[in-house]
Amino acid sequence: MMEGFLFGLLAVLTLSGAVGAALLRNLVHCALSLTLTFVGLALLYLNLDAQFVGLSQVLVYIGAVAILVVFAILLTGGAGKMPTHPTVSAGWRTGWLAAVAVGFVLIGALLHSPLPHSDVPAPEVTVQQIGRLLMGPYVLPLEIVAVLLTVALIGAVIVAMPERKGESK
Amino acid sequence: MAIYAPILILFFAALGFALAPLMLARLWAVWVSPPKPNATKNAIYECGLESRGDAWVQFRSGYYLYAIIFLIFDVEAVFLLPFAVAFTGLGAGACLAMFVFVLLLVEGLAWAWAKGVLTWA
Amino acid sequence: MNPGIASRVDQIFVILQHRIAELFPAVLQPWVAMILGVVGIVAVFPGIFALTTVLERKGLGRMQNRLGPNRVGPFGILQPIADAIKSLTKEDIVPRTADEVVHFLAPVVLVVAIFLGYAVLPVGRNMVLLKIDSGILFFFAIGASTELSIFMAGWSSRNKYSLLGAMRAVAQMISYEVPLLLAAVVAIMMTGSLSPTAIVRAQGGFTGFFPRWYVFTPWGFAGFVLFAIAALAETNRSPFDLPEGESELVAGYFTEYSGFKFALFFLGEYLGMMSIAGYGITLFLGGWGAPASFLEFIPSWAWFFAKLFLAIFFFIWLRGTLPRLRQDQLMNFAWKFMLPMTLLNLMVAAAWRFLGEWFGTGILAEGVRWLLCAAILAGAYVALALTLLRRQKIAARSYRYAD
Amino acid sequence: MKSAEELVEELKSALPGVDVALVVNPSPSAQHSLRVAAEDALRVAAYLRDQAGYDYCSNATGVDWLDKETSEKVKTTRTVSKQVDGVEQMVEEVVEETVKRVEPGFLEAVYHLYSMKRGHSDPHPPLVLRMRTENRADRVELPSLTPVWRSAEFQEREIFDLYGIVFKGHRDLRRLLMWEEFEDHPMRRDYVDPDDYEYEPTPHDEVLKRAEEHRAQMAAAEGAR
Amino acid sequence: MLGEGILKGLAETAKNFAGSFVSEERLTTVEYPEVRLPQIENTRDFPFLVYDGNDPMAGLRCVSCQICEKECPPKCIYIIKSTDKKPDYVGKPQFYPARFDIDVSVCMSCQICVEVCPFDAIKMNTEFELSTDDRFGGLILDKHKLAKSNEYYQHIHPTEAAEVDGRLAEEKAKVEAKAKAAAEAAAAKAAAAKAAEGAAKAADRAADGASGQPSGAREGRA
Amino acid sequence: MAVEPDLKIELGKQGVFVTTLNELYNWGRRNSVWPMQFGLACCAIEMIATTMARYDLARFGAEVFRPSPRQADLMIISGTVTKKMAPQVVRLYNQMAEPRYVIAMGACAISGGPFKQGYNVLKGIDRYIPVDVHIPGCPPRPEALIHAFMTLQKKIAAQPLTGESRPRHLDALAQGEFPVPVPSAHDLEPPVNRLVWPLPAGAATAGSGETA
Amino acid sequence: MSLTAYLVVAALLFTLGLGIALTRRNAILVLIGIELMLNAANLNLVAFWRFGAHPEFLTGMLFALFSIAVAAAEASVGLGLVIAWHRHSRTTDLDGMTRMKG
Amino acid sequence: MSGTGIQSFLPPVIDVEAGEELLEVAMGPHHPSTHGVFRMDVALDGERVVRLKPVFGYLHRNHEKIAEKTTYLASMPYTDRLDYFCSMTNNWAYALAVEKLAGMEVPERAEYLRVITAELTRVQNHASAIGFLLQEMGASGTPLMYAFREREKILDLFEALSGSRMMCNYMRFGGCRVDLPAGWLDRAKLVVAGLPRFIDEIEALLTSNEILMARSQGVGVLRPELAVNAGVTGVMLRATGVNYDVRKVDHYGIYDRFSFRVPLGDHGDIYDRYMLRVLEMRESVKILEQAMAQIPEGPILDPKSKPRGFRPKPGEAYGRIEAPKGELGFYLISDGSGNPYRYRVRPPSLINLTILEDMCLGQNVADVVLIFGSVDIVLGEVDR
Repeated sequence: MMEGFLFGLLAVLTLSGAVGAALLRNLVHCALSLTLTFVGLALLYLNLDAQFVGLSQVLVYIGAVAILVVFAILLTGGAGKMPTHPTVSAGWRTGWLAAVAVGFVLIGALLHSPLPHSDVPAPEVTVQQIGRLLMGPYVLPLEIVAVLLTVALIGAVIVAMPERKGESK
Repeated sequence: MAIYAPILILFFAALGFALAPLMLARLWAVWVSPPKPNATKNAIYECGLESRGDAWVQFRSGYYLYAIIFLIFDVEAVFLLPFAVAFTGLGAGACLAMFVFVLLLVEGLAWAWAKGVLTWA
Repeated sequence: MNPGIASRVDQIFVILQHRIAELFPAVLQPWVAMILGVVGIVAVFPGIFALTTVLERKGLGRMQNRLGPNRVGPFGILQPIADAIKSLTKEDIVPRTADEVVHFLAPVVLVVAIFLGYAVLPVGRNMVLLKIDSGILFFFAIGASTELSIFMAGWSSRNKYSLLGAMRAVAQMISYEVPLLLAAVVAIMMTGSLSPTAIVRAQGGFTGFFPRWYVFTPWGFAGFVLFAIAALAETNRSPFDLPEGESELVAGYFTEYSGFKFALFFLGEYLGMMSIAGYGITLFLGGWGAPASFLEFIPSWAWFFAKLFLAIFFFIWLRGTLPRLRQDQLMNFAWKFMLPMTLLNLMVAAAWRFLGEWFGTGILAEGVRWLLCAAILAGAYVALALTLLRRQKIAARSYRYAD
Repeated sequence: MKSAEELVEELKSALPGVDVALVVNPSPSAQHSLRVAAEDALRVAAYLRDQAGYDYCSNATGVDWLDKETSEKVKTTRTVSKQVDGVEQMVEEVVEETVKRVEPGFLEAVYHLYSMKRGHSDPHPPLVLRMRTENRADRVELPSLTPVWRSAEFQEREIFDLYGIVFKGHRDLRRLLMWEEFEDHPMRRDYVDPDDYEYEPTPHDEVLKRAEEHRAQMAAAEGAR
Repeated sequence: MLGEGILKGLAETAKNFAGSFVSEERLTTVEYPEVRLPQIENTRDFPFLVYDGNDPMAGLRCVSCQICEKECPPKCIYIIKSTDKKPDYVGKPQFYPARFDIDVSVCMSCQICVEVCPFDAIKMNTEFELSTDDRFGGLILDKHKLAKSNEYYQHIHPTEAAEVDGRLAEEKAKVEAKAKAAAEAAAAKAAAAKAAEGAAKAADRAADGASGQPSGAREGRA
Repeated sequence: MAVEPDLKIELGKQGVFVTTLNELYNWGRRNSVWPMQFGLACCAIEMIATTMARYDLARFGAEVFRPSPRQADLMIISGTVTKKMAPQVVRLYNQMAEPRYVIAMGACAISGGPFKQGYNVLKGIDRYIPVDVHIPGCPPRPEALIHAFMTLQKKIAAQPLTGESRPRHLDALAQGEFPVPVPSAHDLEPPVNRLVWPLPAGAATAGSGETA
Repeated sequence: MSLTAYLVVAALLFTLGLGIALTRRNAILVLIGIELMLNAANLNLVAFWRFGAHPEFLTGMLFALFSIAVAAAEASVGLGLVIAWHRHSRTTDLDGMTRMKG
Repeated sequence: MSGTGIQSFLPPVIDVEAGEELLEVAMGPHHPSTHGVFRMDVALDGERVVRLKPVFGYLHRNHEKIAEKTTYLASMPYTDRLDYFCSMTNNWAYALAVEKLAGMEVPERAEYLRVITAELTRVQNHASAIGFLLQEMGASGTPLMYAFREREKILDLFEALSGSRMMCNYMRFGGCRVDLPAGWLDRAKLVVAGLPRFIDEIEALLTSNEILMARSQGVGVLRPELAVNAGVTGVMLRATGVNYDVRKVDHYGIYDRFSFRVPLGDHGDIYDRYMLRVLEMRESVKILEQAMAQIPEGPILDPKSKPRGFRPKPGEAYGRIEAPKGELGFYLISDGSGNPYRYRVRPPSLINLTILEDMCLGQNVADVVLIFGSVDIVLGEVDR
């Protein structure tokens, strides 16, 4: 009962953030609303006993991605001017129709598919275990992620860097 | 989830701690000391002059570049932490793997440094 | 002294918590205990904040050859109460063009986020609200969200100084967050746990009567210094107080805040400072541990708060002495000095362990290990610092005279 | 450094056709000055800076010389018709009469020059350079010496603000001290202060008169409304 | 260059912090309302009028010559001369100020009124606790508020006042001597020429006295 | 809008409560007066000297000089207010949050002082904004500023929470905005704010007669 | 709670993300939508790990961690592109972008 | 080279990327760092300054107009209020100009008194200037407090001498107003003896501080040619390496009798200005020690001098001295009446600001504040 209520609360929190991002007109408000979703997601992870993932979610998404989004909004001058023209594209009805259709299909599918349901009690996951796994069997993915991150860093910086005039200065 | 209950309580306590004085201040304003908004008072402060132009202008991309590097290193930290926790039980080989991981990112940093991205202008 | 009494004094608050909880029905007992813990945090730290404001003003005064506040109540200690009453009854101004909701939310979010950071801070033996495995990660995750509230404050005011101040603050905080985290990682590496309690425990014990705090190892000392510098920057304290650098940005991101909302920013700033100092103590200064074996009879919480006050005094001392850096220097310092140094420190910490494993713990081997690690760090520091200074063309000068 | 007299000679020989005159200062300070015609000023200034060594313009200021009314007794001889011995005759007569002459006023820009290069080896009084406008009303243009000495930039703006001399060739001639909307030139000697004397607790005769005038005006304005 | 400058600075502030508990030099605060700095004799704040004797209005030295009013740079003195005369300290009939106002909200404490006063009638006070919420009533000092006794003057500016008193006494003696000489002259009409000579000498001596300090005080008398 | 009359009656009944509250309020207010970091001229230097070691305004808890008017309680008009500056001063005063106090420090701020004969000098800031305490002097000594500060504290301490004589900021109907003068071709427009600066009683006759 | 509930939440989140990505004109918001979809997938991963047969193998969780890293990289590059585009064309309007192409 | 063929010195033109949105910020008139009521209209490209226009006049108190309406003597107290840190040097400059105009002699003792008071003024001005500069740098007041601690001692001396802390109104045409009170010289000697310790303290606190060095070295660089052309004087000029000190050049007063040196900088940046102030304080202490040892007995006022009815002959004079902020000059025209016909102050503060724009363009906003602070101005003198 208590658990269900909590889950419902978190779900509503998560989804309302997303709804806000979908509907709000001011971009900064959208970004702030998005962080609400991230908070909700992090709490859902905690609820799933994935403590490390949940906290990482907060660290990365609220601490960094949200800041990135906000900076991007300010850098593109989208922060202040209340848009006078519609904020949704011309074909927004079709878009939503498609999205809702996909949603229906997804939910329908999962409601009708047999899902594994084990009542295994939540294992005590320590960060140490994660560390051992990362350094052991998952070391390759880890290095690949490192490469990916480096490439992303270089790529994003190249893309976003302004072309400097008079480099000699 | 139950282990997080103290956080929940702390959350509400903190919220109360922040909101209660604000409510009290609002009550004071309503009952005793009426707020007096007016055009001059509610204008933006700008050194005693009338504010010209909007503050919500476009910012420089310098901020964004730092944010990118920060994001990447933040993610790195997420992987570094499990490593650090497991460190005492790890052999030199695992440490080498992590060393490579860090080095790859440092390479990105060094590249950015060399490119002058880290020079704030 | 009777160790029994000493340990009971040590645990007095824990015992008190249990005793009070026992007055309630069993179902409620854990909840009551939790609530008591929360009440402890919410009562003690704002109290220290109030005290800190007076102490800061008096301490700064003493450094500046004057007395500081001494008229409101005995020795001026009622000063914060007067300030609070004043702030409470002050008119609340929201600029016409501001974003009202975000303007209101920003200080609330800040204070809540910072309070949450205290959840995993051990303030004494068995005195931590939330015992979770990833405590340190929790603190960093929560700490990261304060940046957003500062952005909210600056952006919603729609004031040029506010927005500039907020952008500076966010840029500064994200830049120093990485070194802060990485500086903490060495302590985690050596402990093998993210739990603050475990980290403090690992620093327990004494060699002679000398404590085994991490700060007394080369990597620990370097980590501590780096952590302290990053902590100063994270909490916008001098010499990194640019976001509210009044000489150019008036009052930074809270320029447009008045009344108690402004007071909340103040509160948030100081609470943040104390919490980060608390984690610094936990990570490197042995947490609640006594600084010498013969001083162990003094209760653990007393040690923790003594260290906290010392840290606060250090913050005040720096504020009374140093001018502030410029934005570009600050960013340079973070990325070109702090980050390489913290990464190097990680390596040194790893080397420390393996050197210890390979060469044993004889007094000679220990000494060599110590000197080697210290030399690497010091060498890197000197080399890096000199390079950066030379790049900036900063040097001591001599002057000539004309008769 | 050459004295002002020598400089006048040097300028006349170095820059032929230039209109420079020596203005003698009778006070004990004996700081004599050069008066330059507006059209030659820039040339002279550049010469002074680059050839004569006056690389440093210490002070630039304006002076307002009002229309000066001089009265003079003049003896004139004129022919008047007079009845001499009952007969009307034209007679030459010496009459003494007062003639009032109005010397038109002008605005003057004064520059004090020194040499930093040679200051130590050759201490010298300032060289004073003066220029006059044609009158005080509409022909108030003078060439700006800011291109020669940057130090004149704000001082010329100040002169423009307070005296109303318009400096041609100044890179940014705006009011310096008064607000943009202000119209008068308050340092002129015939400037009338704004009427803001309302009430003075210790009124002096003049002030009291102004305060009373002000009150009367205000009362009239109130009545009209 | 590697942080020792910062450490040096920290040491300096620490020295001051610690010193503030032990050394007077490092804790210079004077807790004003209770403790006051020692009065500096030359201090000047606002002018006051000196009177001799017990009755402030009767004993005012001011003869309403209005020199100070004219010379006051910000024009903060306002005097209305009396229509009648009353005897001054030597008994000579003099005008007196029917009204003497000083607007301290304008006064710039320059002391020029004191310098130009030929009668040592206006002096500078040291009182500075004049803050008030009364814009007009509190800041215009009329002659009743301005009048302070010679004793007060002696108290706040002892050196200067002693000099002034000496001078005044000397002058008074001179005037008396002159009066006496005049009386003698009147009594001995036969030796009229001789008496006149004596008076001239007295005048000479008065002129000699005038070249002393402060020179400004003589000027108005001429 | 206005203070609810019922509440006031209710409060009146609980006289003790109101008195205590009033005292607490005034105590808090007067012991936490944060001045605005605002200096105009010579007097500003003495104001700074007042905060410095020798005089140490901090003893009264008043060293928190806030640069933003939003957070300041006290505006110390320390120096000559010129006509060019007056609109800014008035605007800043308007942008302060209630309750706010003004100290006119020095002759220039009160009346224009020695410079009142000038064309660009405002003859007293109280022509536009209400002043709580005036300190004469040119410049007033630091002690004089502390004295004025204590005068202000006394004034605050005497302010009732309710009733007719309550201060302006507690009265919903009282004036909250003080119009900012506009610089025009010859002078400020208007040259005086009548609501703040009524001619004192008998001003019309002052100084013109009265010889006795 | 059951796995289904989490999956439904994830599906709804995915739908909203898709909706945002498809309908909003601003490029940044489109990226936000994509970010939401990734997060929905992440939620699925963690939920499947928790309710799967072998939660003691941390595969799902680690996958989620890697996914966070990838999403972060995606966000930085994506937003970088938006900024670059904005510098070129002074707009972040996707409709405007397509129009400018033609 | 401009069109007229004259080599002009103009501020650099900063090119801004087309389409870059600039942030226009007004710094002042009420701004914590503008020393009063100065205003700079700044346009920022990010944090880089691309345009800067100083706006003056917020403290324009019509000093010159008032002086032309009153007697010569009545202007003396007004000069106190020009540069309200340095009333003694202002007095001196004005007295010097009037003495030139009327051809008056100054007794020897008065010359010594003038030197002593002027050098004390210089010390307290430089100390405060350093304090304010550090305040701008965000040093939470500590250097300023130390500076004012020392300043109070000097102000006590001034008060004992002249009766007022700041507005001394001490000098008269042809001498000084009052002689030293009893015991003054001994106290002054004590104060001066304590000054080197204070300067050492300030130096220990600041000179080798890395943050101060990082913030001030290479910032706000001024070229010597520009400085000379723009009429920059005082510490600002000497920091660029130009050896020009009016005390040495004009030989006014009795400065020739004292041995002192003029420190010179080589870089012309903020650090040089800071260091030069420190070094000048040390030189001033030397002058003070010599003057206090040598001061003779004698009259202090030219017997010709009289407070009322002073009417110099028609003519004009320009007198200047080395005030702490630079060359302070007074230009007087007499028409033979009791009031000056023209009374002009040559304010070093205003003219030193001519190159503010040149120094700031292309720099960081935070540096603007610092550069401005390093010029050491007082608004009372800038706007008069």
